Amino acid sequence: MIRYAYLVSIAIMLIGVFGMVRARNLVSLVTCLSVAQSGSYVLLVAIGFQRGAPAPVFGSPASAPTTKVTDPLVQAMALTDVVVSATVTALLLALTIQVHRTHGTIDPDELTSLRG
Amino acid sequence: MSGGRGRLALFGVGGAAMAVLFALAVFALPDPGGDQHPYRDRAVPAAVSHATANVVSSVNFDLRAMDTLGEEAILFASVLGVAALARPAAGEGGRRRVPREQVLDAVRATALVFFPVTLVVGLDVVLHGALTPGGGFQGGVILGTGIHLIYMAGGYRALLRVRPLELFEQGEALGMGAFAAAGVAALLVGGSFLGNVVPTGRLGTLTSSGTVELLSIAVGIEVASAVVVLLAAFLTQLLELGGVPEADQ
Amino acid sequence: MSWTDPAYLVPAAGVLPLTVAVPLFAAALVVSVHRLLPRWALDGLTLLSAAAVGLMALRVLLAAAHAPVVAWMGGWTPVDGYSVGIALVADRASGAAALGTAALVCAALVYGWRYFDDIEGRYHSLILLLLAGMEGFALTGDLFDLFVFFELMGAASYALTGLKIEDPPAVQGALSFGVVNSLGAYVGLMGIALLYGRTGTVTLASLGPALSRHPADALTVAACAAVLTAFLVKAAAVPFHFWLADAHAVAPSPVCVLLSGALVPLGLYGAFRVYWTTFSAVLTPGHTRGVFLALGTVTALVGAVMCPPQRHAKRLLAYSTIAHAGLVLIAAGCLTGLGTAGAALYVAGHSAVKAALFLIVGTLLNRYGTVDEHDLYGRGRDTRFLPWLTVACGLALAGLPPFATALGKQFGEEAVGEVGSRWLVAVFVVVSALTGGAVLRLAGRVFFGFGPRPETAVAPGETGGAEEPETASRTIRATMLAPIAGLLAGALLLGVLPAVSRDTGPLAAAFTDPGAYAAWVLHAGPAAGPSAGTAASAIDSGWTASGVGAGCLSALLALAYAAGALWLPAAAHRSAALRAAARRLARGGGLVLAPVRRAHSGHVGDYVAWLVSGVAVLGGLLGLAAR
Amino acid sequence: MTPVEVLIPATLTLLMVGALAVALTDDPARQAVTLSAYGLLLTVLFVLVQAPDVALSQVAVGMAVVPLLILLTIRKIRSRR
Repeated sequence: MIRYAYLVSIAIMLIGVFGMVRARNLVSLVTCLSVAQSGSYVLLVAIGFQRGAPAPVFGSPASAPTTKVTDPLVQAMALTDVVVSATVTALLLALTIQVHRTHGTIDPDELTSLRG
Repeated sequence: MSGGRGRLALFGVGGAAMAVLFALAVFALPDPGGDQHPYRDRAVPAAVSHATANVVSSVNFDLRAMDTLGEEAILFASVLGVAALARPAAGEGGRRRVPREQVLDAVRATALVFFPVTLVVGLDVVLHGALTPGGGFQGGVILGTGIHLIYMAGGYRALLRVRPLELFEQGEALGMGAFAAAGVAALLVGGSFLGNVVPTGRLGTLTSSGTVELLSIAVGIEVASAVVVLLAAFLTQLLELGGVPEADQ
Repeated sequence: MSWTDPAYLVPAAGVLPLTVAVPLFAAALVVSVHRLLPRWALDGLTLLSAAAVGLMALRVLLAAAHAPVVAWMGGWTPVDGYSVGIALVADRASGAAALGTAALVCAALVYGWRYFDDIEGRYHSLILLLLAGMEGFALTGDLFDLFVFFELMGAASYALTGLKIEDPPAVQGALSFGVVNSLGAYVGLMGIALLYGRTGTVTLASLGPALSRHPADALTVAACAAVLTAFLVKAAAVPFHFWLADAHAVAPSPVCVLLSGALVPLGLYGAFRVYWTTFSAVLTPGHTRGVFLALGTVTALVGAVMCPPQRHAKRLLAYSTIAHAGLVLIAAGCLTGLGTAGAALYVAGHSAVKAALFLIVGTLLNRYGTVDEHDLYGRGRDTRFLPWLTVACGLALAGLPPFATALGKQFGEEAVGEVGSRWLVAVFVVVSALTGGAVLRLAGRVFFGFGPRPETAVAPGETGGAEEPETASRTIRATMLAPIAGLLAGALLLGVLPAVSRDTGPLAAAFTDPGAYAAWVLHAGPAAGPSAGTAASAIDSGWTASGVGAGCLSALLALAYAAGALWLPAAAHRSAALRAAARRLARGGGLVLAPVRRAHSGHVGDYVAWLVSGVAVLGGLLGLAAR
Repeated sequence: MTPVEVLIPATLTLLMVGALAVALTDDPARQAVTLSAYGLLLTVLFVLVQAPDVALSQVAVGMAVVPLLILLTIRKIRSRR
């Protein structure tokens, strides 16, 4: 079951990259970049999974601390990853707006000002 | 490369090889879903020793607070970057104007009902990050997006009134600066950067986890403000500069 | 400990995290007060913070010369050799990287004094955030933290690259830069996840021992390929390099200094730091050397082939950065102490020279409103110091002794001989002659008006150099000349001071000894038993006759190339035999050049496809080598 | 078999379909919508594998903020044509 999750994470990453390669539009390209990255969340969280173990939170309802929980580090890493993905996407979208303003197009095939 | 076909062929070959490589690699990972998690086995007692009930928050704000410092800096840099990149270009500044728009009563009512609820939920998530799932980041995003319900309720002009942008820029800087300063303060008091030096209480109470709570609040302030500044940059681009979108006319 | 001991007043382990915290705090402060302060105060505050970081890095480096400085964040020191926390580690290599970066930031800030008028302190804040990211990246001892600071450097640098939003190539270059680098980082993160899944740790010092409990299998190879990809994208190794020319050629000049002078070297540093601490015990140097040497050679040659045909001066410099990154990859890729020492010196010298060159071109842009070599023909004759500074930079880039580039190259050439690939010396000589020669040709045309007046129309498939000037004033200020001269002097001093070449040996020996690194980080003491590190004694020899000879040879070849490029076309005009020879040469060159040039299409989708196939090739080569 | 052991593979399969749907959508405005749905699937997965902290941030960021930014960008770009 979890091995399937590992394979799915690789598939998602490559599907995202496939979307980037075939994108006819920079907005699509940036969207697909965030899909490609979501592959890494899936891999991280799957690595930290343990059958039958609850989340590593002993708050409400207060439960006795036990080490039989899912791995907190991969979750913290995935959390950081989500933040990074969102902020980088925002930055790239802002650049896309400026590319459109200066070039009049966001089709990568027509953006030919940088060659050779 | 000549055209899309060459590009897709290159990706096809490379991507297939990469897929095989990684698929072989994940089959070498030990016991999927098993109980071999050495970091967890040490992180849970470490979190409990600092009376932090949410171990993920403990990792984020105590054990590996350095990562979170970097993460907040990434957010800060990106929002600054967006603000710098989406600034009015030469010739765009003169056309600044604020559009008027009509809002449907049903939308207005719904948004007004949800607005206080969202703020309360957001605050709750920020404050209880050490106890329950969530924390400064998640709560901050809820708060930052929640404010934009005003846009749905009263239009852009109403949003501008409840959203003094300069205040939120200050909030962003405050959150970032406070996180760094808290790290230095811990260094001066306890001898280690970003150390958890505030005395800790009993596991499961709101103020038990020392600096985990404080750093979470700093992050909450920064993230909420950052989301507002970020959306403001895009909204200004859309509504104040250049042409009016067809849908709004 | 006496009160005169600086360690008593400022413990180095306490200073270590401040190199990150101070610029972050200053960045927040700048954003908070930028509306209240006049421009000079903002400039001053930023420069002061960067200088403070430089002093702290110096303090740490001096302490690291005795023993590595290790600081566990939050006080989570290791228990039984395992820690749940993050360590910042300054050994000689990371300390030197931290110091060099801070120095470059200072140079860029002095040059950028009163630069950019309409961005309200955001430039200052972004530079400080970039500095914090670079310091954290250099000093962290944790693989995931490395990724976090990698992304911080990335986010700040994408924004800085696209800062000139009026300039169409600038925003497009920044976008390609952001897309390719982010994708590289995400691939690297997959590798980090694989490593964590196997070993249960992300502490660099623990990763090596934990990983070596398993044989080299698909997981090790895939993780190594993935993690190296992230760093090699930043270091612009072929085929991950395409974004670099697009981004470095369009960024504002002070930012170019940091992109070419600091980020590329840090990418190389990260790749080899992670290789040595994590993978070297499983994918041993003997097996993997060939992969790095092949990668470095291809990178150096592609850069050297693409560099001279450029007439956009910043693009020319950008391709030359790729070529030199390839040379560093060759030197460090020997995976010996000597090679690492050579790479360290070469990186230091090259960063200073390349930074100076970008500032020179930036000055030309401000004065004449273009960086097109053909448009600039003879126009630089009215400047006083720039011509000679440019010539000196060109010769330093070509590897003329006693610049540090030449000493680094000498070590590198000795290192490739040591590992039985002596023919790579030719690559060093040819690549530095071509890239240095291209700069000399530029200097000859622009400042001395040598050769006939070149064609100014831009042919299709060629990138011209019209660009927005970056400041309103056309005068060359002292604050612009001083950093150029200072950087060049730095490159000279690093090559001349005997202390530098003496200390490079221990630096390299410590860098290539994962056992000693792990012992210092996890057990706060030297490794028990004999060190597995490479002998450092061979390195303290300093200059040798053959090294000086090779350096002079490539400098002469560079001069010859420049003279040929400037006068040969005119001479060929007069003689039929020469004309035919030149035509044949051009046709032959075109056969090699045309496909390589076509690959640099400016199409971001192409770059993404190349990146993916690069990961596959890297993985395949490492897999073959591991067998 | 517990329900979770069925739900996780099912969600993973849907996730792959969702990723393909995003990658194969050509109209960016529709892509923002599929991305939001894809974000929902990711959230469900995170809840199922006992990662509530990640799930919460994925809800806030992946389903709301990022698709919103994409929509704003598209409208801005269309308004100029």
